[in-house]
Amino acid sequence: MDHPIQTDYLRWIVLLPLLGAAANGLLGATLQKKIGKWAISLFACAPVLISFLLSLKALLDLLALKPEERFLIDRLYPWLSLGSLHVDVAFWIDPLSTVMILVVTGIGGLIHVYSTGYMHEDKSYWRYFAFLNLFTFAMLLLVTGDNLLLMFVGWEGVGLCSYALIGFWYHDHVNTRAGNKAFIVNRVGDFGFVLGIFLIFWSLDQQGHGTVVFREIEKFASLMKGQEIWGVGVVTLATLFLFIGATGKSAQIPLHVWLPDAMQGPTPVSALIHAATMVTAGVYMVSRLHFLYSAAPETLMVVAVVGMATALFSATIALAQNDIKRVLAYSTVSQLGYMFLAAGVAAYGAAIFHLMTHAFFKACLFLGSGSVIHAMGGEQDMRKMGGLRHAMPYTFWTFAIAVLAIAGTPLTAGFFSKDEILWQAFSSPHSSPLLWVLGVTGAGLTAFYMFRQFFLVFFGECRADSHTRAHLHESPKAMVMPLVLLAIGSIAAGWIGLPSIFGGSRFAEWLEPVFGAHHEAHGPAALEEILMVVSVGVAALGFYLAYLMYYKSRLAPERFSSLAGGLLYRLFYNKYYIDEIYQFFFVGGTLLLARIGAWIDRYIIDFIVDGSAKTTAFISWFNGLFDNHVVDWLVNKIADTTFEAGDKFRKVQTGNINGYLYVILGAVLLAMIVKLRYWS
Amino acid sequence: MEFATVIFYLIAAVTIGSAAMVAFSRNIIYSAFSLLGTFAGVAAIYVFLGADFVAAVQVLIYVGGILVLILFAVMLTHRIADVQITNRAVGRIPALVVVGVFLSLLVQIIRETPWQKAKEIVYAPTTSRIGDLFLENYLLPFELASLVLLAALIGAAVLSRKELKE
Amino acid sequence: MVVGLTHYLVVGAILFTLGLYSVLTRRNAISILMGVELILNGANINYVAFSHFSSGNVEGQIYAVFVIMLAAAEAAIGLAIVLAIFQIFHTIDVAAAETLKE
Amino acid sequence: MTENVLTYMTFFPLAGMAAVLLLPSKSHNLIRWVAALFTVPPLLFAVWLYRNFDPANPGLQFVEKIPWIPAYNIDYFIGVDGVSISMVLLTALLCFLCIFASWGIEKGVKGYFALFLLLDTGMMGVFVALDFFLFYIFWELMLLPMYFLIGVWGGPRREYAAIKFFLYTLFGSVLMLLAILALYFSSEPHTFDMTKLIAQSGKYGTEPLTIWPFDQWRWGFQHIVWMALFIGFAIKIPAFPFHTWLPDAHVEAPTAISVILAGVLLKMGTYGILRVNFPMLPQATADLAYYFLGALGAWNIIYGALCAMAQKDLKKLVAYSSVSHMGYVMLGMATFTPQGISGAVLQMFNHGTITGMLFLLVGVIYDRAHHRDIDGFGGLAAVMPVYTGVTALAFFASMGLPGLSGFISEVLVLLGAWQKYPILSILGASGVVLTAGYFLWTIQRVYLGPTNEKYKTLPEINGRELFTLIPLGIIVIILGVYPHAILDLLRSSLDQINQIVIPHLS
Amino acid sequence: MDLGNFESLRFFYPETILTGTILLLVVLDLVLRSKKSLGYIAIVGCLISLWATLELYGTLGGWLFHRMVILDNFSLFFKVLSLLAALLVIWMSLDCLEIQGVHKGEYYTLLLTSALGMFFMASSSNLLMAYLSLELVSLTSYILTGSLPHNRRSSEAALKYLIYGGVASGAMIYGMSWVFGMTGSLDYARISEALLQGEVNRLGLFMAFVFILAGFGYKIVFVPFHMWSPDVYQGAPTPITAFLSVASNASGVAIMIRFFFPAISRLGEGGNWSYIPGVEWPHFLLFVSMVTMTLGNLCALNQQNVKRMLAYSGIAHAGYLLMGLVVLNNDGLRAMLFYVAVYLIMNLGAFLVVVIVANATGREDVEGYRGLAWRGAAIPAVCMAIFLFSLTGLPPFAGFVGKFFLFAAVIEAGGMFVLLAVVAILNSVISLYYYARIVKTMFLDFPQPDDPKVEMTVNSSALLGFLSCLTVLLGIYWGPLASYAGQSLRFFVR
Repeated sequence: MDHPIQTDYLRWIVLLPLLGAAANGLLGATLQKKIGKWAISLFACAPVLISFLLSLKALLDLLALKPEERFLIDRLYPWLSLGSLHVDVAFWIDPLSTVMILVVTGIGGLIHVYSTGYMHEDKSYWRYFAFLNLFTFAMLLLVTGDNLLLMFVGWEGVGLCSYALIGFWYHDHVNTRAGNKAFIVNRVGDFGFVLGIFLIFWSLDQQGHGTVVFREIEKFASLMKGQEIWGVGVVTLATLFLFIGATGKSAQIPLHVWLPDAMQGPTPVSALIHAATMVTAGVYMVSRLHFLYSAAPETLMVVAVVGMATALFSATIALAQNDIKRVLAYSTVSQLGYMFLAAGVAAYGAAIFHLMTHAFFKACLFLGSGSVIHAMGGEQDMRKMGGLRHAMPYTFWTFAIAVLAIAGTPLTAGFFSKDEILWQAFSSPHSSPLLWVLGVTGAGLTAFYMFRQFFLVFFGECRADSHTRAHLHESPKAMVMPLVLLAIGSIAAGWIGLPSIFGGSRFAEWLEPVFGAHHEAHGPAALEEILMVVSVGVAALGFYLAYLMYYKSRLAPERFSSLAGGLLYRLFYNKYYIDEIYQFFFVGGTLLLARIGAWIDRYIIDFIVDGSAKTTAFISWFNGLFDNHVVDWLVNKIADTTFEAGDKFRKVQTGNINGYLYVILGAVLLAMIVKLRYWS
Repeated sequence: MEFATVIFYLIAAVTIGSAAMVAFSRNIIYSAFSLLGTFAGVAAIYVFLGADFVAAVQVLIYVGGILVLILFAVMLTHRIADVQITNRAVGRIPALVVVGVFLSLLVQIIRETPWQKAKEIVYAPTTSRIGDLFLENYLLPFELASLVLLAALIGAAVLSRKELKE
Repeated sequence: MVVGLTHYLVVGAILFTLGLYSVLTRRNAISILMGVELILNGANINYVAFSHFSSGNVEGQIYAVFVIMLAAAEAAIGLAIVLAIFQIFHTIDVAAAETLKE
Repeated sequence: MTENVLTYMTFFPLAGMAAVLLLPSKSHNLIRWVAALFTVPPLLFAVWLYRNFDPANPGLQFVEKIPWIPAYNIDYFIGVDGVSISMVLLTALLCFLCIFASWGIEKGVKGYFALFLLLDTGMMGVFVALDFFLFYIFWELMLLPMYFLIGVWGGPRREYAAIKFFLYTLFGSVLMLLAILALYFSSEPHTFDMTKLIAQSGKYGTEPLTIWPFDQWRWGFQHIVWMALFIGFAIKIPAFPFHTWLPDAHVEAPTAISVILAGVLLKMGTYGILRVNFPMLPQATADLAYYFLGALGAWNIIYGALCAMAQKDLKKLVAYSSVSHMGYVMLGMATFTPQGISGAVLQMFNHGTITGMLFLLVGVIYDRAHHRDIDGFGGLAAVMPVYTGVTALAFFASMGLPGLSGFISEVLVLLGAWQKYPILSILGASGVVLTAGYFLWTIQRVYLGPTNEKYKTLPEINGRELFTLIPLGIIVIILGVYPHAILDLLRSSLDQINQIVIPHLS
Repeated sequence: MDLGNFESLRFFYPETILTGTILLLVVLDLVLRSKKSLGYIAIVGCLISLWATLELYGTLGGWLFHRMVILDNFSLFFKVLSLLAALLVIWMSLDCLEIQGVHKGEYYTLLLTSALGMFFMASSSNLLMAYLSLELVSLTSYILTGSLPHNRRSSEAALKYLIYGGVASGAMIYGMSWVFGMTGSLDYARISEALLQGEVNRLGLFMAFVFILAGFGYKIVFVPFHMWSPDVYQGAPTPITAFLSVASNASGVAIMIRFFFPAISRLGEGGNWSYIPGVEWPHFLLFVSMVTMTLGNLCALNQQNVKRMLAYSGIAHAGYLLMGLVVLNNDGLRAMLFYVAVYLIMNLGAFLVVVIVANATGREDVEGYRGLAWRGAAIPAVCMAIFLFSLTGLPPFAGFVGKFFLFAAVIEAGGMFVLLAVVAILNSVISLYYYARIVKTMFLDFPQPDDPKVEMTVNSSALLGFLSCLTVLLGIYWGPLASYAGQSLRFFVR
């Protein structure tokens, strides 16, 4: 394992998008004006596509190696080397990161292409692609960086691009506020992430092996066992800290609030960043550090519970949303919850598998919804859509496939991956049947809200105004093409990870060098089949309900929404009021602190300073007074104050010279007294 | 009580009494004239102490010079025609207290201090001794004093000259 | 009781304190100058007395002579200043008199 | 030539001042160009030093030592080690750029540039001086031009700000003078030579003193001297209770002076602590660092960030962000780990470049809109896209975005801090969130959103202004990607300083 | 060396020359029409005397004129200082409009007489000489203060000064009479012998010293003997104020050191002096020093009149000076001498600017300095800033070095004295405030349209340049002056 192969082309996978970003960012405005938008598109798409090809080459290169030797490394230069800390700028590829770079460059490339159509009318076309490329770069850095710090660079980098792209249409404060929210919530997560890094480094440094490089952490991970800080095991604490980072980035409870708001950005951005790639970084990170998580069962439990809770929780919210993208957003949060559930039961392979399939179908869904929004002239409210299947056949069909996939219809990608997760939730040593039950419930909910959306958008009467209706049209080729490819992926991607009952997963096998042998024999195959059937059944139930309500209209949705006095519905609809609570406690609280700080500064500290100045001034004033008035006053008071108006020596006579002389005498007397008192 | 002692007390009484007049009188003319008594009394004390030259100087300069100056000044700055020529004093009581404390302190210390004792106490004319010393050991102070007087002379002229017309 | 050093010193001290009393209480510049003369006389008595009783030579007397000389000089200057002030300002309004204050 | 390079570098601006004074006061442009000309050689010298400096050698290099006042063992003794060379480089660069940032000065041009060049010499001198007396002279030498530069060319409340700055710093420096004298008289033979004072650092008493009314105080001679020096330096940093001069001075000072103030002057405080307190008073440093550097630094981080958040004035916000960022330096120094202490010095350098950019940027907008009220703008990104882009770079660098220089130093500091004081590290790291908060909020209010009608026609940033910003921007990026450009300089020197203190840690 | 009258004359050229110049001036005043040339003659006289003084370096120290005065490095130092002060003040007076109406012949004569008096103050070794020389300086000062004709403030100031001085010196000679009575001698050497051997009443001796301190203290202007100075400084013609604030102060220091150190203290090991047991004057001076600097600075804070402000600052500086005295060692004394010298330079400089501004505007209040730098007087403004910052004690100006030495002396003494240093430091900060106020007015405020332009004559600019260069130069390279001050501590004692 200690002979990684230096492979120079790896850097180009990462750096090419950066070059694209630099070209567009620095020259884009000029290019767009002088040459045209096609130049921008070229600079934007070409690097990503080349990266994709290089990633394929990397895949092939890896395949050529023996499974246990499957990794390549590209060291650029030493980045930080201080004391025991040695961090290189180095990229590495192993089976896990290969999956990621393929997803990032592959789906990312498709979305780039899609964007050339979607964003064609925008004035800041170049800016959009500069950030999109920069995002791709950062994401690639995140997944290929060979150490935690480099990963963190990508980690924050994607956050930055996400911020910039959410607020892309910055003229509206709603967008910029959403961007700020995303960034700041992510920062909270990052705060945990860095602390996790520090803790790991510190703990290993105590043992003489301070490092942040993944492979070395893995090598020395056993040394961390038994160490404690504040009465908590270091491994547990470190993984928990890192998991805070993951909740931020992957929008898990309690840091999920930013993702739905992030839908303010252009739709391809939602597809790329907020569905396919960036939000999965948390899952990737947990998988990457699986050896630490596996060593910390408490953390694993937290991860599983948080994942499960998020999955259910956001699924319920998604039930009540009317914005086409918001439904997808909550669905994303929910699906990410599934991935963490998988990770939490130590089924990292399943998590990554779902990550990959999810990338396909969710990207497809988002892009499809983008296509719809494009056609509807920017309208996102599903209650104003309907019957679009005739106007946009490609969009309809691809969307249909993706909905089937996410609902877990057998033989689609979603079916295999979700089923794997549920099975692991049931059978893994870290799991419990309760998790499975909840997971299946979530699956039913997913099916319900996805089909609700599907029916609302594509079936029934069109509820849009006549102007919009007249302009309904299918999207341009650049947008349709990726949709089709993604739809294909939504089905096919699942087949590389067939469950064991269908002959074993090649995907799991591929990841085996990373995660070790997967848990196979924990349950009888029959049990697996039964469970699978149950989950499919629950999903079908969800479908059927949606069908009744929104297609056949036999069942009024109001009957459900008015359950429990409408309380539940209002909770769902208002996202459990989490935003309001956060606004009140955290934002309000911080601002209050800030105001208090500033107030202290202005009034207390300055008051003390100015006060001492004033006291000094006062003392001086008093002294001046003393010098000129007190003596004078004494003298004058005692004196008869009636003087002849024509007294020619008034000054000499009333001048304080007597007082001055008193002072001499007084001083001599004082000296004598002191002398007698202290030194006699 | 010896005759000399009686005389001493007499002189001291005159000296102090007239000095008190100087200090306490409400009329500046009275004060100025009382000063005569003080100066004369002090001169007499000098004689008692066998300092004939100093006594002479005291009479000459103080009585003949300074006192006359003071009287002139008083006359010049007050219209004689005024019925009352005041000599205002203020804060008598606190001043009396301070000065009283001071005096008691001084007397206390004077009584307690072991002053240097001369080997012998002589009564002899001092004028020639002083004259010798002025031209021998004390030549420099003597000359310096002349410079002081020159400066005073010039100064008095400067201060009292009306205005410069160039 | 024999008249001794202490007697003279006490007389000097009394003159000295009377002079101090004058300078402390008098409002008239000339009176204050008279007070200064009293102070000087008080000191002079000390010198002559010490010259007689303590040092046994005429040093103290010489000192006294110089003090008298300087007293004269000082008085001359002081009175000149008093006269100058009087001459220049006897018509000036007294309300503007307190010039040297802050 | 090469053996006197430090002298030339230090005194070239002084020659420039003389030259400027000789020019006719009406020819403004000539004066500006001459002033600019005289800041070039120091920059070239600094770069030359940078290239010829031997980073492996922890000792002092390019040393010059000439007896000055032999009767008191005062020498003209200058030299650089890794820490000072980075500061010298920063000073030379910022001074050069700030001349151009001062182009818009129209009042008393001659006086301005003359004082500016004098200030330049003073700052250089502080960083190269190795004789304590010389150090003090240079230290105080900066006060005077600074006072005038703020007081004459500053904003509406300039007089208040100038005198506040002056009084605060003077108070600190006279305390420092006492400490210097105390050290001088404790050394045997009496000397102001820093290297010799360091060599005898073990001798300064640490046994508790009995000082009325404290019968048995835990502090010894060393601790008291340490404290006196610390207060002097803390005022410059500025550490928490001594910081209120800074917002006023920054807000009122002209742009270029704010840059110098934040970019160079603040560094002198931490530089001084590192150069003087650490090696000369190691026991006291070991005893007190936690409270007065670590905890206070963490407090500075959070307190400054909170104060920044409440500001309505853009420049004041930047000023408070300096308070916050200097907190990282203090926290880093208190760790005595290679990461923390290197991070601290790197943070000094980075803060100099980043805050320099920020102040320059505030100046750009102030020159156009004539106010700095954060809420009075809006949507500037549409009007001035290039300006907004550069601002965003600076803001993100300041909030420690990875890939930019601020990140490296903050991470190093916090990483170092974790090893000694995990709680402080957590506090410091939480400052990262707050920083993001106020900067993003500012970006939103000033640059994003609907364009304010009043500023629809603001001219875009011009070439001269870009010229002052771009070098700093490039450095910010380069150091984010390749921090060893500076870190290599520091390593051995800081190791040496660390090694003096570490044995005293209990 | 103990010389008689005629032998002494060989070592008496400076005084002789100065006396000759004085007499020459008196005579020429009657003859010459052009009064300005009198000033130049006085300057030449000073220069020759200065040369003669410097010639005396290297000769053996000793008593002159039957133990009336002492010739040693210490007295030579102060002779040089008072000559310089006189010379610079005469130079300053040449173009001063304020003293246009003063009789120049008498004016210069009296100035030189005063300087001569200072010679003796520094060198007297006899109570009589001390008194005489003090009075000589005082009397001439009274006259000079009141020399402005038809000027109420000037006359008032003179009268106050005279009365105050009269009482103070009266108290002093009373105290001296007791010393005489206890020791039977007027000669310092014999006094010290007698005090150290004989049985003395400590309380009496202490009181005598306090009385004597009153006489010295009013010359040095320390609290509580300071009260005359603001009034007098404000009322006197500005060059005279300058002269009083530096020369008279310096000679007060001289006479005090001469009396308290070589005369009645003992020099022990390592340059430490010990005082007569039971007379703890340093303890008192410690507190006096603190109070003096604090009071002076605090009172200066609110002054609107620059001269009055400088007077209060002078009080504060007297407090700083005392720091050097109370530590009772040669380092302290050396610091004191050094400080006196640089104080002379920078304070004269500040007053020179006051003269220049007053010439142009007729104003002495702070408002009169408004925007000085922007109305054609950038150079005086800059110089004023230099002097004021130097007075504050900022490097690289001479005042810093002076304060540095004082602090150094105090810190080295350690213990209780550190408190003194801290007080002094706080005072430095306070003092910055009011000095900077003037600087602020000159630079930071802008002139009103009707503020007159300020122009300088050749004489003033030359002097201004000289003083400001010296202030900066001594701030950067003070070695020679410091060693000169150190060498000047060679007292002739028996």
